[in-house]
Amino acid sequence: MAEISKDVMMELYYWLKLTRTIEDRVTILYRQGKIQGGAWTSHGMEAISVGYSLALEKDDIICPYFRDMGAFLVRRITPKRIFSQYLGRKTGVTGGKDGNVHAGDINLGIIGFPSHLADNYPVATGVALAFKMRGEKRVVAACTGDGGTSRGDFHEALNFASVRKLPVVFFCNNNQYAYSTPLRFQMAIKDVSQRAIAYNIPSETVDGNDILAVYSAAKRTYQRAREGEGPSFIECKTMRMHGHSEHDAAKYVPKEILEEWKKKDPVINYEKYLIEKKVVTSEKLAEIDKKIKSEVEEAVEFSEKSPYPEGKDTLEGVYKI
Amino acid sequence: MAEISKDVMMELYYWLKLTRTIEDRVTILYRQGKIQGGAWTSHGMEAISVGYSLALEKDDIICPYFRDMGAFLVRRITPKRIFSQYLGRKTGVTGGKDGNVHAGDINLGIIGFPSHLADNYPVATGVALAFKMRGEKRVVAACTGDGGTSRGDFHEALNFASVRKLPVVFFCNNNQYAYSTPLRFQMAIKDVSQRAIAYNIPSETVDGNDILAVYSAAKRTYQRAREGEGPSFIECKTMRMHGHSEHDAAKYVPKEILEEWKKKDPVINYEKYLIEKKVVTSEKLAEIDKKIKSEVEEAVEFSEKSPYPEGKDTLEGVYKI
Amino acid sequence: MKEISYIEAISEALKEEMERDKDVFILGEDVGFYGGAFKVTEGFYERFGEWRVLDTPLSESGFTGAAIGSALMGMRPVVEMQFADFISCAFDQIVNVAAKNYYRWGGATPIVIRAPYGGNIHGGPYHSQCPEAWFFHCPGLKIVAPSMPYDAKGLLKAAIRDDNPVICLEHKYLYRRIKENIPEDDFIVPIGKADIKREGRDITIITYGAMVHTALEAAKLLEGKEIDIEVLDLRTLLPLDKEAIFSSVKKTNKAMILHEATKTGGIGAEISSLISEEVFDHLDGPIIRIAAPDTPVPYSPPMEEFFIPNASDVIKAAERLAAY
Amino acid sequence: MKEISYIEAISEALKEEMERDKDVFILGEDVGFYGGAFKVTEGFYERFGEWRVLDTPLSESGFTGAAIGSALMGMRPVVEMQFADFISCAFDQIVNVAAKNYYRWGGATPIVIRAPYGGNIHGGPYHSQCPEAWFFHCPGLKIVAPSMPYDAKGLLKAAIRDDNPVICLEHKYLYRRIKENIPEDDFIVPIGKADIKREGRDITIITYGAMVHTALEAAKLLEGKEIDIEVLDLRTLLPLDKEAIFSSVKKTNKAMILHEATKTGGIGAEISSLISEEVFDHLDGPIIRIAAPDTPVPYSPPMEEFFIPNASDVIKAAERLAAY
Ligand SMILES: Cc1ncc(C[n+]2csc(CCOP(=O)(O)OP(=O)(O)O)c2C)c(N)n1
Ligand SMILES: Cc1ncc(C[n+]2csc(CCOP(=O)(O)OP(=O)(O)O)c2C)c(N)n1
Ligand SMILES: [Mg+2]
Ligand SMILES: [Mg+2]
Repeated sequence: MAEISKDVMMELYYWLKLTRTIEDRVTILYRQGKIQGGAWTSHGMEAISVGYSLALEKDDIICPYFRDMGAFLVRRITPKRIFSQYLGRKTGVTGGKDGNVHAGDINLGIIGFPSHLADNYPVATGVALAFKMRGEKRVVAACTGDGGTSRGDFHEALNFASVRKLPVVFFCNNNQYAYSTPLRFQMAIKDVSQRAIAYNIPSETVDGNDILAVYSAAKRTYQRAREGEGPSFIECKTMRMHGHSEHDAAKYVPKEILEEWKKKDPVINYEKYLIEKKVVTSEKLAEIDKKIKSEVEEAVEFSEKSPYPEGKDTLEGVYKI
Repeated sequence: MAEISKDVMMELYYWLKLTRTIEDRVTILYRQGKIQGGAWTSHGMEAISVGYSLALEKDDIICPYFRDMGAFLVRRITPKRIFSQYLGRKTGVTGGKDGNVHAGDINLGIIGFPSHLADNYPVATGVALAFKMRGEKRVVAACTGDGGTSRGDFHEALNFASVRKLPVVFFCNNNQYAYSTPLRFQMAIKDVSQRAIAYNIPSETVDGNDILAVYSAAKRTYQRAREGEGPSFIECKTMRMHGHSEHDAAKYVPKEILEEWKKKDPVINYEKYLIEKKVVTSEKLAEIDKKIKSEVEEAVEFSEKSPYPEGKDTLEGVYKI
Repeated sequence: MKEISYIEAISEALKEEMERDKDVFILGEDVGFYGGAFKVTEGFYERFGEWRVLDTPLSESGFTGAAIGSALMGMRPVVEMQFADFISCAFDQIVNVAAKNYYRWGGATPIVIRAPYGGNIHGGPYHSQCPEAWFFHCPGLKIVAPSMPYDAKGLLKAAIRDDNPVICLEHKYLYRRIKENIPEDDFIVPIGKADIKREGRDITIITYGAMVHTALEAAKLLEGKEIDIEVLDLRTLLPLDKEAIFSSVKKTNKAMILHEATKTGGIGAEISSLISEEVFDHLDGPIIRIAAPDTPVPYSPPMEEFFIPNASDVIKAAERLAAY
Repeated sequence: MKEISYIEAISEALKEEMERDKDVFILGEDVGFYGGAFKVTEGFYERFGEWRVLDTPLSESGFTGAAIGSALMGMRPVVEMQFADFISCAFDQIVNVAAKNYYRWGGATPIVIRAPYGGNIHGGPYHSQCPEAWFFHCPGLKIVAPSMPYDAKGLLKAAIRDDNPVICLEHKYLYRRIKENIPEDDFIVPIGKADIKREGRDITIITYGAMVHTALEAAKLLEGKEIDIEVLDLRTLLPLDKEAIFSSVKKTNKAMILHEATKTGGIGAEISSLISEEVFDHLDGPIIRIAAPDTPVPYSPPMEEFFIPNASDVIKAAERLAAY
């Protein structure tokens, strides 16, 4: 990992911490009853989406899934737009049409996530197909959960990507549960990465809580894709530290597992790493954290003051005219 | 293959030859314009469906696909019902409601094939699930083409079967083309059996033109399934010797390939084998063939004389009352 | 009699049927140990074990297909879609396999698909849809959509005992909001029979699901304006109870149809057409449909409120129709 | 002007659009070297190469999703379903991804899905279906269904240039049976505009696809009985050309709707409802629908003949309606 510069390390830290801070605030807003419907977070898994998205170039594309807050931030969806989205405001990413991170912004290279898990995998192959047809050296990163890999669209996407050697890297956030369903009821293999063998797609399993590992694997496989060598599959092993959504107490997860994984917290451990490796001082980190905190509070305030859309806005934008 | 008795060998021969004879007759009927719509055959691939179905026990179940004429015959759908089916008669397997081998008969353990390729794979897992839940020692065999293995339902079925260790054996008739599409545009792997690794399902590739190989592999894997060891996947390599359907000249298949595979004809080679191994004399075979021929002609005659359903029969049987 | 919520009615129906018939089982995402996203099968795992309350991989097409296969073997599977929105992933297995098995080759396919549907819960475009019309145009299927605990229990039981594929649309807005006194004994509500939830002379409102409550609310308010509304709750959408529709319209001579699904191509269209085909001579005014606008279901509360038909929409339309 | 068949019109539209705009490309099963199951893209592979006429693995959901992704990147994909029946496998990608992208987050998704549909070719339950109503109840989609070569060519071109997902239903019974003289120059037929294929005073028949020809045949025969039929060809099913429907009905005061799809929940229901909602006062008789019975499409010729509406069905209904 010698090749990751200190600047990049610090940038990774910033987005990682911003993601954690924003989502912790989402949790609070949810508990305060300010978020209508449900709220989902990536608590404990933030390294994955931050890592895979920061490794991209500016004009690459992402097809995220609903635990990829980090990717939204890295690609410059502002905290204001994020909180406004959760609060159903006109100033949110989708202007109130959808909630949470069910959103996209084509100008920032983000394709909107459809709830239906793995639906974004075939979409990602099409993005890559466009790049390949036009001879562009761009790549696309797509992500889904361990659960999503059981869906047919996962299969159809990986197969097509491999047949046509498309510049796409598929990520899987393997947080060991699909809602309440443990891996043993989802698949009969030990590593999700084993699924890729069926398509002759090179795959690897990385520690999803190690942001440098995720970042490196992403960099490496994007490079492969850019050079015309086709798709890759990266399983990021991690653990979902909150319930499936913020209302879920997740009693089905054995306590010991959570305790064990708590020690592997991707944010805390990365902070320690940076200090140990003398990339940064703890004072400097505290400063960054403070800035993040105030940025987040400002965004919450902005969003709470933002107007709701009007009822009749419902009728706008069904068709592009 | 010492364990296959002469009786079984002769039975395999009978069904193999009956399949070939019936389908050759279907081809003629089609050319005579007597079959409305399309006609699909398994010419050159007959060993697969005859092999996998004769290896079953009587109360096992099959979920065939549309090139599995042999399976229909082995499970005792009579030639009369078959031809009547092709000719749209009331006496056909579906009474005129569907054509070709788009048919089933639950009393004979045959689940009707839906055109949508691989749709019968999840259905097969459900059959196996019922067996497992009820503690029955039955198994189910399902078949699809190489093309069908690219569909999502293939993936969802194999995954579920493996997670729940269901007594199902999946067969794939790999005849190297899906309609006009060669394997290289369908998948990036050399053997379809490689797909099964993604599910931790034991798989093997057998010579689909060698009926004894198919039969043995089927027997072995049914045994595994019956003993509670879960699903298997068997790829049967073969070649589609006719067009996709009888109207298709298949110009997209290089002649040399067809010539090479002609030498591997599963019927002719099996005849030779039986004679060489002294399982039977050529006189005896000629006798059998003659019997088959007259049985087939009788069935054709019966079917051509059979009445069509009436128009208003259309309205019957939408719901079970 | 005992008071019970809509969701309890559904749980009870399932539990009683599973106790009555060992071939009945449940499969879907998180239905097992967790008891389902809405907790319909809470406690079932402990009671019936992991093979009768089966957590599946995330694969709607696969587990619907599996349900079909088991049904062909004589089992009575009940599939839970976590949200009705995800039924789209199993569309092919439902319309092409389940719905056509019996017609094509006599393969009886007694599966039940439970699907929590509808909006008003701030679920946004992917957790609020009303998918009924997609399946309504598919011969071979049956569809029920109860509005009350009694109907929910009785229809689900009838669905499980039916020899055909039945989609049970459970309006999730009603789950914990609607209660009713229902009998303690075993009962079913026959599939295909509508129910008059309020008698009236002036206008018939034909509706189902959560909108039954909206219609009743409007009817109450319209009392003050001396418009006497009859509320016909379809309960079953496929097959429609044409007789009940026609006889109510013959009585009131005016018909309104109300549904939460979007208007174009909704089930209201079929009902309107049937009325104009069969009882045209009895009509004293146009047949009016009230439905959601033709958009996805928006998330933000003011938009969702705008989207879902409400009592005041019904009142306005009723006043217009009464003037005929 | 030159005479051209319905299928040639479609091929020409594709070829011309691919030549006009390098972002237009085709994907689907066997569309490449083979030229497609119906030979619509014959010769395209040689002309445009394997990356613009792309043979896909057998995976309707996957390649429809791929089309969506490429469209989001500015491409103009045209997906070929080998038969419309198989569109059910891509249902989720179409109704939940393609149809909702733009509304939800502004992702314009200009994909075209070509689907050879309809019966009368002895295809049986899985090669004859009319899937239009499934997609008709899905805001965000457009659907066209031409009856003539001119319309087929012009609508497909308009669909390719449209910024929204458009399903092009090509009636495969018409492919080689219907010819017409069409202009040599580039033209489009605007999406959303119906067309009067025959003017008449007494009854309006609203129809589309192959049934336009059935209506015209019946209209001819009804001349002898002095019933003067107007045939309105919808051409576009979503969005419906309401104005054209209403203005024709206002003129004839009698409406019949004819489609090959099964009756319950078919598009005819929506048209009937719209008429009774909007021009009720102009009606001199019930709105009559003629459609296939509510069954899968049977294979055997006498059954298929019974199933598909024909001119004599139309004549009988017209006589009944004329008597009002
Ligand atoms: C096709 C589909 N079915 C069901 C759901 C409902 N659902 C939402 S999240 C979830 C579990 C997802 O598990 P996984 O893919 O592992 O992602 P994770 O939540 O663990 O990050 C389910 C079942 C869905 N979104 N899509
Ligand atoms: C889901 C689906 N899409 C398309 C078709 C049309 N179709 C019928 S057979 C066929 C090719 C099948 O190839 P394969 O699975 O290899 O079987 P084979 O015909 O070679 O035996 C296609 C595309 C279909 N039946 N089902
Ligand atoms: Mg997970
Ligand atoms: Mg093949």
